[in-house]
Amino acid sequence: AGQSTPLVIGVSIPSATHGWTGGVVYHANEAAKDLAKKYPNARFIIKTANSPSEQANQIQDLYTVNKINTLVILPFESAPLTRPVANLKKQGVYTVVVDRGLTDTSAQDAYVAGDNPGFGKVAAQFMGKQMGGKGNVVILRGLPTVIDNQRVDSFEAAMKTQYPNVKILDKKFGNWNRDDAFKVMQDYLTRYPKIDAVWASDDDMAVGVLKAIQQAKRTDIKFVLGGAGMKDMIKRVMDGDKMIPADVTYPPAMIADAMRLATAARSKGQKMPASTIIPSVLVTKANAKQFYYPNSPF
Amino acid sequence: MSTPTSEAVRPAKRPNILARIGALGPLLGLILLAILATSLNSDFASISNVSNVLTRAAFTGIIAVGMTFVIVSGGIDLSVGSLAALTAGSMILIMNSLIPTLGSGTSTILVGMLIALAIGALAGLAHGTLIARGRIEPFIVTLGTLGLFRSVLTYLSNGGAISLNDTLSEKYSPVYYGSVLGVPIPILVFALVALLGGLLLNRTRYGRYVQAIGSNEQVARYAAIDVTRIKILTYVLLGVCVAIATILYVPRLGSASPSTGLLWELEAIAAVIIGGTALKGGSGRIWGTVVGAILLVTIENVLNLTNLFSVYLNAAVQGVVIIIVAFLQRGRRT
Amino acid sequence: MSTPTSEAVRPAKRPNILARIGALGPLLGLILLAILATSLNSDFASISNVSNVLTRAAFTGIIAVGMTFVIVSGGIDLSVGSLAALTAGSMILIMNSLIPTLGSGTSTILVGMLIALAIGALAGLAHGTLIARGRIEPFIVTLGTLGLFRSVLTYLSNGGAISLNDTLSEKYSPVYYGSVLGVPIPILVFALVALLGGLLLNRTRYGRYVQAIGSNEQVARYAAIDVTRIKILTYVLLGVCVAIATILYVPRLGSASPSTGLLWELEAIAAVIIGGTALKGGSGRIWGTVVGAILLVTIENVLNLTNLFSVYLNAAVQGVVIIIVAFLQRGRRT
Amino acid sequence: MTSPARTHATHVEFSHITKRFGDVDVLRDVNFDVARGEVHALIGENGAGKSTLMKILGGYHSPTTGDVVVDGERVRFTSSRDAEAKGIVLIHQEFNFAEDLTVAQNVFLGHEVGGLLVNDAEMNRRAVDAMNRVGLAVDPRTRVRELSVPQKQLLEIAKALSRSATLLVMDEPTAALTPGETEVLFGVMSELRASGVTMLYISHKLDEVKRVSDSVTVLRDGRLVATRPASTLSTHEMANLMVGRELADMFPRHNAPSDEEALQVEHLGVPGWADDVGFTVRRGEVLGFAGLIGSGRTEAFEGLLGLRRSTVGSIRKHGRPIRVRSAIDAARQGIVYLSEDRKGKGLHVDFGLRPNLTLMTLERYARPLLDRRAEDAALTRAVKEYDVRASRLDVKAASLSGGNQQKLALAKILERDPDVVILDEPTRGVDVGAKRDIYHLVHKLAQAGKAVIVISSELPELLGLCHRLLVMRGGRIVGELSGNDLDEQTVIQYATGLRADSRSDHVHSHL
Ligand SMILES: Nc1ncnc2c1ncn2[C@@H]1O[C@H](COP(=O)(O)OP(=O)(O)OP(=O)(O)O)[C@@H](O)[C@H]1O
Ligand SMILES: Nc1ncnc2c1ncn2[C@@H]1O[C@H](COP(=O)(O)OP(=O)(O)OP(=O)(O)O)[C@@H](O)[C@H]1O
Ligand SMILES: [Mg+2]
Ligand SMILES: [Mg+2]
Repeated sequence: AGQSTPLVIGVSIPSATHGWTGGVVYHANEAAKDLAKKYPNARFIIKTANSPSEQANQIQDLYTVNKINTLVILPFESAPLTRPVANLKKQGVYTVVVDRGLTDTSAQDAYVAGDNPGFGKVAAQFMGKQMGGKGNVVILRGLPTVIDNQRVDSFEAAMKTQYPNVKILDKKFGNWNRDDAFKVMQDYLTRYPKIDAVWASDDDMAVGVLKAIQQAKRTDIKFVLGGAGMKDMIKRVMDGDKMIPADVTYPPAMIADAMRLATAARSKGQKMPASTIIPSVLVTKANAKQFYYPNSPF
Repeated sequence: MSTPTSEAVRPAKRPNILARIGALGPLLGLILLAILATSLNSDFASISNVSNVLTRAAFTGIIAVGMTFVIVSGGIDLSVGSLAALTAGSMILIMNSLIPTLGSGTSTILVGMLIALAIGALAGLAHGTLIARGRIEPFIVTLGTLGLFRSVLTYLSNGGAISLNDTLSEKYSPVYYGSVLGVPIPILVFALVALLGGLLLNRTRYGRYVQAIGSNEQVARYAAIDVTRIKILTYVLLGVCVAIATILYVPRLGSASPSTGLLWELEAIAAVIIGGTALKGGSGRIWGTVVGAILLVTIENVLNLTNLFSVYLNAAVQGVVIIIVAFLQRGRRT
Repeated sequence: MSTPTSEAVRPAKRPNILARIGALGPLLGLILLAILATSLNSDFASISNVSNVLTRAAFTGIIAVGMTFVIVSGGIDLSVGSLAALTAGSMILIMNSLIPTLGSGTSTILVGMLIALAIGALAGLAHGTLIARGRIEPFIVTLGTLGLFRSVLTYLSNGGAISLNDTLSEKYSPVYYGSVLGVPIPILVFALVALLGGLLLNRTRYGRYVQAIGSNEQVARYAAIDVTRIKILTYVLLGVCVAIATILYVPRLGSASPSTGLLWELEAIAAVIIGGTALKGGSGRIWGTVVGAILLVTIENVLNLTNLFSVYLNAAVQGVVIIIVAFLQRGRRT
Repeated sequence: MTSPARTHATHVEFSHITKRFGDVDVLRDVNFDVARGEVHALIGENGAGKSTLMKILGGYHSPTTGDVVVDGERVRFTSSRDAEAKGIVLIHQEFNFAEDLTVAQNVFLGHEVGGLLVNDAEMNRRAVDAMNRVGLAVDPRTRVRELSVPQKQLLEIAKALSRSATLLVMDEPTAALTPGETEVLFGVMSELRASGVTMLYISHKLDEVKRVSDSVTVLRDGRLVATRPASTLSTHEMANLMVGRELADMFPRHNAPSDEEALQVEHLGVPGWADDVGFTVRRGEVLGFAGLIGSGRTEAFEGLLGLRRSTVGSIRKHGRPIRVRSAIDAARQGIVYLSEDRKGKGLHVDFGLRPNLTLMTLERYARPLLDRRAEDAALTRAVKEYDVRASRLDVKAASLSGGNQQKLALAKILERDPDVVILDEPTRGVDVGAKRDIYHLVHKLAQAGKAVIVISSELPELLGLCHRLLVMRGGRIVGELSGNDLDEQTVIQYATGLRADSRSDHVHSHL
């Protein structure tokens, strides 16, 4: 139906404050360039936000002023953006929500997401196996958010049921930040004389964790598992680094996938599948090449 | 005493034009920005956009009005964003828990609002008491509670979000989304708060005392002003303003999370200072604060409406504009 | 005529014991905290932990020494964290790009360091000039550059991380990880900066003028002190301190990202104020700042070493401890 | 002082000096010469432009038109440093201290001793030397914030003396000093004079002017009235030249106080300052407090008002016991206090005149919003009543001349219509005409049944004004004089400890 009306697609994402969101911003911009070539009828407006309320403002502006008819949004947080997105949907904007599901699914037309519980579960399964089913693990969590809760909860649940002899010593916040992870790891090392493995749960934090271990010259830690698929980490997996035997994906490129799916469907006036889940995959030496994007900042 | 005055006292003269332009600096900045924005995107001047901008300015604007009192009295409050988050969270939890007894109607919402006001006032009372009676630097006290309040909210929400019950949310939503005679309610409340704030600061004893304390606390003490009480009251007032802003904010997003109100303190303080109130206290103006708050939101809005700069540079543009506006009204130092 | 001299010919009294304890407040707080920490986890007192704590304190500590000058002179700088991030990013980019010409050896690193110092000094010069000559509130200027610097870094890094070349990283790493006579280099540098800062503030004309300006700018002008120049210099000095901290920081992780240096400004300012320097300027003490910086890191360390509270409440505990320490040294108001 | 060292060469010449602030002419075509080595007094009413002229000489202001000629050379100072290079040093009427710095650091601010590192030990030593010259003995490491007003005044003088001046300008150096300190200062002045230093001396104490100066220049309303040799002028003539009319009876006739006690204080103690102070003042009585600097008068009354930590046995007002824990309580009880520290405790110098005047009586203008028109009316009335001379009514208090600030401060506390008025150095920096007005005002208050307590360092003022006089020394009341006992020598003997009463029975015997 909408062949002649131009497709104005607003893309709203959190601003780049750490590696993963940096990757999101990068992939969104790349995809926009790409898609604009492929679909001359489509126009993309990308906005980044520093907080949920700023993001709510932004999508309001995208509608009132930029007159978007499709919104692809990676919400800063789920709950606070549910109403604003629902509001836009009510005004007739086609809403595609990425990664962080809204608390009310009727507020969205389509959902493209990574798999947070899967992320935790895959990590737990790999670590349990790698450790031979026993040993001590410390966890670095991200920021206090629903995502983080889902990952950690499912990690702990999987570990408990499948590898009950793996002991989780502590889980403190590293804020998805290299420096904070460095400090927390330093203190873990002071506190626990024997740690077998670290679930850094994020590749940025893994960087800090590795440095802290290196500095303390501790040899008890056999490996560190990060997550998200940062290129440096994938490279180390590819190169067979002993400390980084694997990674678990949570690709920031999912924003690009969502934009592609949305543009393809909307330019033909079609609907997207209600839900597209991009699974979290275990990256090992064997398949690492597939996940390596040397040009991405992340 | 009845010596005849040797020199007839001349009537008060208006300050000269340059000084006036200086005083109007932020307004000038806002007008320039609006002209620029309209030329970049004519939709800027649309009623719906202007109303969006003003509605958004309402939150930090209302807080900034309270902050003006604190700053004029010589204090500072870094915790307002955290307090807003904590207030929103507690308010939602309590309203949700009241549904079984009070039902999901107006009475629950009213109780929620009262509780929000009470929390704000109590937090202000605690700040004021520690600062004025405990004689601790306001910067430190409110830096401490900045962490404290947000932490407690994170604890209450278990790191996630606290969401308002759907039915309640529906009932409550007109407080943010509704309008009276075409004017959105948050704008009306903002205008009311600003008006009352302006009257209070410039036309009441309390406001005069606040200025006197900020200008010279010692002199105020010697003039039999109850410095402790007035200072505590400024923090209570600010707490109440935070509560009012929160009451308007909750229906907008229907939830509170550890990131609610993040950096509002910087925005509120910036609005006050851009508006021409000196950080060291002694004097200030509410209308300046209002203009400052609107200006800050407008910069963001203009950035959203246009694609002049890389998204990475948003904060850079904001920073530069803020400095330029401050420059326009600078130098009333003697 | 020879009327007897006044009663003012009486020696002024030494400050009493209570006031002296007040001055030692932060140190007392630190000692109490250390005792508590050791009793909770004996590893706290281990050499390696103490050395970790001090090394971490070095970054914000060095910045806080510079911040002490700015605050004593009556200013403030909110942008130090952003400046650190920008400096780190630019330094890494430039060093990486120098490898083809200068090789990946000491000379590249030295050039990188010089560039970091230049960036820090230039940023400080810009701040100082806008503040002292442009007569804009320091709060506003540095709030503006807070956004500006971080934005530029994000732009440079495309939102991701900027990583130092591996070989260079290897060569550079002793600057952070190395030690002299068992003392980690960052601690040595921190000690040196603090020592020089202390001398500069208390034993040189420059330091004296900084205090005089913060105490009463008009009087300083009357004493024919070049207020503008001295003020600008405080910001330059702080910029250089930020650069030194960054030079030590870069080898730690070998990278810079938009989250580098986040909230360092709050930590640095808090260290200064906890250390007993008044936010309104006029007087301050470097040793207090050093204790303040160590205290802040120690609180975090203790929280990591123990499991007394829900992790969600970390910031709450920090907040409460900060307020208590400030309370211990409060009330030297007259 | 006669003038052996006097040479007749002109040291400084003011040539057609005009100064405008905004659209107000503060100085108009002022011309006169100051001879080398003389003590040249500059007198005039409050706001006549004396301080402004001296600030021009000191390099703090530049003249709008006209020139300052020093040693025959036209000078254009851009800062005080330029003036100091010519040996011109100014002691300001208002103190100029960085209060957070120590005594020695202030004395040497901008002139630090030492190389790369400043030599604090040496500066402390030299500061002590400079202070010794004016009889001030405080630890050079004390923060200036902790000094009392008179100590600060002495320190200002010491600071100026530490610079090697060839021309020393003293703007009301004795306004805050007691006769003892004043004598010390005069001693220093004659030493300086003997060594050939020219001095410009501003004072409202005309008998001092008569005593120390060689020539006298009178300014009125920004214009030069006359320059005359001091020997040809009596103080009476000086006063007449200043105000441009005849001034009769400085002190009004005393009415007899009533027998009703207004305020009775027992066992007032201020730790470190005052001990066991007790007194009674009756309605209609003017009670004076004399004493040297440091005798604790100011602190005792600040303690009484709850403005510093203190202990008190009992306070009765009109016979009823009352509690005064703060200035608020005091004001509620109808007791007000005028601080000797105008700038630091008396006035909001950054505020306009209106908010300053009405600060203590705002409830009168709140209906419930403040009625600015009524406030303005009050200001217009007060300005007339107290003869506050301001170029405009909307200026900041800081831009009033010193004496006019004092009148405003006085007006502010009297606005409350109190029962007990405590005036600490009420005529500090006030010109002779206005002084007379204040004296008459004090008696008008007494006549209206109020009790007035006057703390003053000017003995003649106390003697002329008060029904009764208490003398303090070392924080205690050591003597009481009234009626025919009131005499200068006795007061000085009490104040300096040459004479002592067992104070308690003496004081109470009069009740
Ligand atoms: N910076 C200023 N701006 C405007 N007016 C000023 C300023 N400084 C002084 N004046 C005005 O200039 C006049 C002269 O003031 P000045 O201080 O020289 O008087 P003075 O003779 O020293 O009086 P006093 O005996 O009270 O000290 C006063 O009317 C005062 O209000
Ligand atoms: N007990 C004391 N011990 C040490 N110093 C004292 C003591 N009493 C007074 N002094 C010194 O005297 C100074 C000022 O005294 P104070 O202001 O009480 O004098 P005063 O009686 O009010 O005289 P004036 O009104 O002339 O100032 C103090 O700052 C202090 O240095
Ligand atoms: Mg004067
Ligand atoms: Mg006194």
